[in-house]
Amino acid sequence: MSSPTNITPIDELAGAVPDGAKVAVPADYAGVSMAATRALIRRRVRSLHLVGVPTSGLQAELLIGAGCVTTLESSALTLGEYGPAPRFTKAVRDGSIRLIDATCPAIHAGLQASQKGTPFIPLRGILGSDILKNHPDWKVIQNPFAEDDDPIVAIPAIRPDIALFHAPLADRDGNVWLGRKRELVNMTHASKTAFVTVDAISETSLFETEEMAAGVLPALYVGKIAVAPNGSWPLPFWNGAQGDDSHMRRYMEMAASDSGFEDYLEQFVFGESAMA
Amino acid sequence: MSSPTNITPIDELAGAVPDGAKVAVPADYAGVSMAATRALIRRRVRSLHLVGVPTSGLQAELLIGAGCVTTLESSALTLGEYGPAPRFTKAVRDGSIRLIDATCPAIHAGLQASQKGTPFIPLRGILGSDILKNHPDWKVIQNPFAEDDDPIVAIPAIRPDIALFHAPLADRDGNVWLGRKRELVNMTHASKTAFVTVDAISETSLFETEEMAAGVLPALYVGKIAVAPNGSWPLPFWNGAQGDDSHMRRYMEMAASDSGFEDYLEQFVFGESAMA
Amino acid sequence: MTVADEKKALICLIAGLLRDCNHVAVGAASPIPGAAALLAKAAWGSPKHVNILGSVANNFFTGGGGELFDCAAQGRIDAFFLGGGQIDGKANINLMGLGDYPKSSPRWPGTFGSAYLYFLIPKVILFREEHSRRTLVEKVDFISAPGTSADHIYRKGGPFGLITSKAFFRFDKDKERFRLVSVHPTSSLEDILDNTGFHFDYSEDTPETPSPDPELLAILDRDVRQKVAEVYPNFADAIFPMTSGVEHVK
Amino acid sequence: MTVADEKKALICLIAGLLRDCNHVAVGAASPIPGAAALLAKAAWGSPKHVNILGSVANNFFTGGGGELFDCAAQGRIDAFFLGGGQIDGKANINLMGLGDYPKSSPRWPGTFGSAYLYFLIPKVILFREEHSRRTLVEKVDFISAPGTSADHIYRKGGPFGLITSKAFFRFDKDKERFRLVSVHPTSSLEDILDNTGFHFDYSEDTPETPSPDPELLAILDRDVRQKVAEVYPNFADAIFPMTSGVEHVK
Repeated sequence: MSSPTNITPIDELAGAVPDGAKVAVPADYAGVSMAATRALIRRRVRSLHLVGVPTSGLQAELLIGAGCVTTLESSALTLGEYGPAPRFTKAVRDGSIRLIDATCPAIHAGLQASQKGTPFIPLRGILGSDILKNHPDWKVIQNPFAEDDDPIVAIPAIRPDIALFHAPLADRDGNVWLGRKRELVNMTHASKTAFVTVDAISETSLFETEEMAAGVLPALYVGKIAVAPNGSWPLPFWNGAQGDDSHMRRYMEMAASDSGFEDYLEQFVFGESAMA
Repeated sequence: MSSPTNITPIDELAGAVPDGAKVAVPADYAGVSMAATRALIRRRVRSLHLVGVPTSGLQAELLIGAGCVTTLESSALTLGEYGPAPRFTKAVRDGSIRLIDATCPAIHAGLQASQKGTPFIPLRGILGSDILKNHPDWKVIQNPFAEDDDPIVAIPAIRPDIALFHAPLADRDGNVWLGRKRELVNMTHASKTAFVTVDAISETSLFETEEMAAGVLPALYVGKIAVAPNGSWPLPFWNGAQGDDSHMRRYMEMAASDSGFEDYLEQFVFGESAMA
Repeated sequence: MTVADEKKALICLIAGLLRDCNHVAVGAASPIPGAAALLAKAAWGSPKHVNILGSVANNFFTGGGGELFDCAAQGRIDAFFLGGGQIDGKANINLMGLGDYPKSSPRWPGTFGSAYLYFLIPKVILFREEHSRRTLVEKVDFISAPGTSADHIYRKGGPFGLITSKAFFRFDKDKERFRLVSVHPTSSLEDILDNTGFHFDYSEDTPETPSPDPELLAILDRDVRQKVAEVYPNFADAIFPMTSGVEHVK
Repeated sequence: MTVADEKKALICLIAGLLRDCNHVAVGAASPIPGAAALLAKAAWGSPKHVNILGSVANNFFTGGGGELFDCAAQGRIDAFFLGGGQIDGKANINLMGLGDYPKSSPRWPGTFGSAYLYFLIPKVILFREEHSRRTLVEKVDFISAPGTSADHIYRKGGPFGLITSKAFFRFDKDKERFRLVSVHPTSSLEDILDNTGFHFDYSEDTPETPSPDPELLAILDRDVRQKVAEVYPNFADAIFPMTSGVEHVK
């Protein structure tokens, strides 16, 4: 339905992410575009407002370490079993990034509010938590349908400029297949556009069967697509590779120091060929 | 994951719908269980509160005509090109059913509120419409995030007792495949349980491939399943049959009079074998 | 002019109004607007996205029945069509019925998504073929969706104009009135004045609606008929001769 | 008692707490609770539904990352597990970090869904193996999710109890305090009192945590090890000898 012109090289995709953009990214298990992350660091993007949907991991860690991030809005930044994320930990200690700490369903609700074009969605829970005390955007309102005192948290819409993620397939019309990772659909609907890296291009339409169609993000919502086989490396991919355990261990060692992290970037980001 | 005991004959499925139940049903194009509708009339169910998601058609028309419905909550009742629904038209003129007239996105929003366990979702539009003036449940509130006067309609949660629909497939674990008809997922999540008729039972798990899994409603949400091949007859089915045009024309003729409608029920509902 | 020619002229007229759109959504029961959207896409590649709701093959939504409404609220639908059993001079539409609600007589199907989409889609084209004092009234019996809203009401869209079998009106949001743009060749200003139940602005020398561009008509007959036939088979049978043999024509 | 035996005893203890549940959801990074849920399902067919989040093969959600939270709010999840860098005597948990937020040092990952799920899932089991004055404190530095709420706050769920490598506590909602239920065989009341930073209720003759039922242990070793190995391979390697040859065992 759209012309194939939105399939671009990955560095062009990264080049189209403006400094200061609000970028929504998925959790480490849902299809993170690490290939685009490295391309963003190579293009030396600045002042990103990252939204972890609902959390982030290595992607935010690298971008924070490389000085690309002003604000991290997320429910967590975790490297899982590898332990505390060294660059994130340092940035928090130094106060060098602004934190908007949320809770997972509130990130989803904020995106759904944007998706519905409504100013907010009220959400149960959260009351009495220190994340409510510290969150700059949430408001406690009275449930208008309750007769008694019934406070509820109103979560305002989160509208990212770009949803950025990795998926198995796109077709020549610009449709993307993402299976049951519907948080990617929600974050895309909520965002002004989506930039997607894919393992491969399908030469037949993803709408050809209803089985495939059920997992399609339509081209209408997709701004740019770049082919990046195994583009979530070194993270695992739900529809493909296992995580690269030895690389992650190497990262943890190198990122323990400022200079080690610089070496890591030099070797694995600026010298991307090392990946192959 | 669940035992196969929730696969039952269709008359047992209908028998498990209590009088007075609030039942959510899809629009005529999304997979209506006409087989279960006939079984409900046979079991002489009474006082249903039907929720058309977001509209209804022949299903509501038959149930209203057969005296099974107390309240119709919907954005429309339409038989499409066949013209005004005769039994519905008569019931409205006689004032014999209670109408809760809504607009499609408000039905979806009310179900989503229930799905999220939140008391309401605010929605743009609607202001100045006579459906707002007449709706018993909606409230106009001030957008708490706006500094100026900014009224918005708060749509309270709609929580049906049962979501009732037709789908292509279920598996032995009780999972149901419904492709990209995600309004069925939303209405099921919003309801206390789901009763589903299917064309066939899959002997392999619907979770076997990610392609199929993307269109699955998990067994957790499904209360009862009955096999009813071509169960949306005489309506069309998105994953199968065309509508039965000559039967629809026959219905329109017969239902034009009270006695003709009684004959229709006798012939096609109480004498179900006529279907085969 | 045959009935088929009149309908093709309406299709071409509407297609021209969709040329500045990226995404047009059309109901499955709206063959003329649907054919117009498919024609505009074929002729100019614009709109780029045409979504026929309720269809399986020509509907690219994958998020369920709510996606249309969310998509509109996101500002991603540029044009849509609404009709009405009654349409009044302030562009209010009535899809509910005549008489005292809730005991309407006759009762029509209901409001569908109109009370929402009318607020959120920039270019809503009112389309109602029947042009009579029965359909075009001074004041509707029931406001399914209001044509205008006070300034403080959040409203991103609304009525662009009204197309009937006799004429094309634009809606002036500031004046809250329709203005007659052109009269179709089968009608006349006098006919319009006789058969319109609401007041509207016009000039005595209102032009005739231009005949469709022959090239556009040719594209409709040649390139779009097959597509129209896929989505609206009965309608295609009525306006294209020999539709049943359409496979052989291509 | 080997480390593997201790972990198996915890699995069996937790499994017994899930027997009255229909649906238990577990995080992908929670092998002991996950193994317990799988064991309970295998032993008693109850819980009927076990959902391992973040896994592909053992996660039956199809609605995206938000489904867990919606499902909890619908009342469809009966039990869940939360941990915490700090847990205090009022069952408040801290997943955020130590010191003055936002300049936490150390900073932990963050709150995840705890601030929501703790309110909505009836049986939230706090599970933290490390039992020390560092983890079990009088008052947490940051409340990621509060253990209790005032009466007018909508709250359908909350803390059921706390399980550590040393003991099992139940939480008394009315008193807003933990009560020591049993002490694991590797510990003692004195050890508990020495290593717990919050005040709690106990009796001097608090019983020892019963040893796992041999039959349940047998089911774990025989029927559940393969399943556990699929979901938590590293963990399975640690507690089951010869896990890599597990295919041959069956």
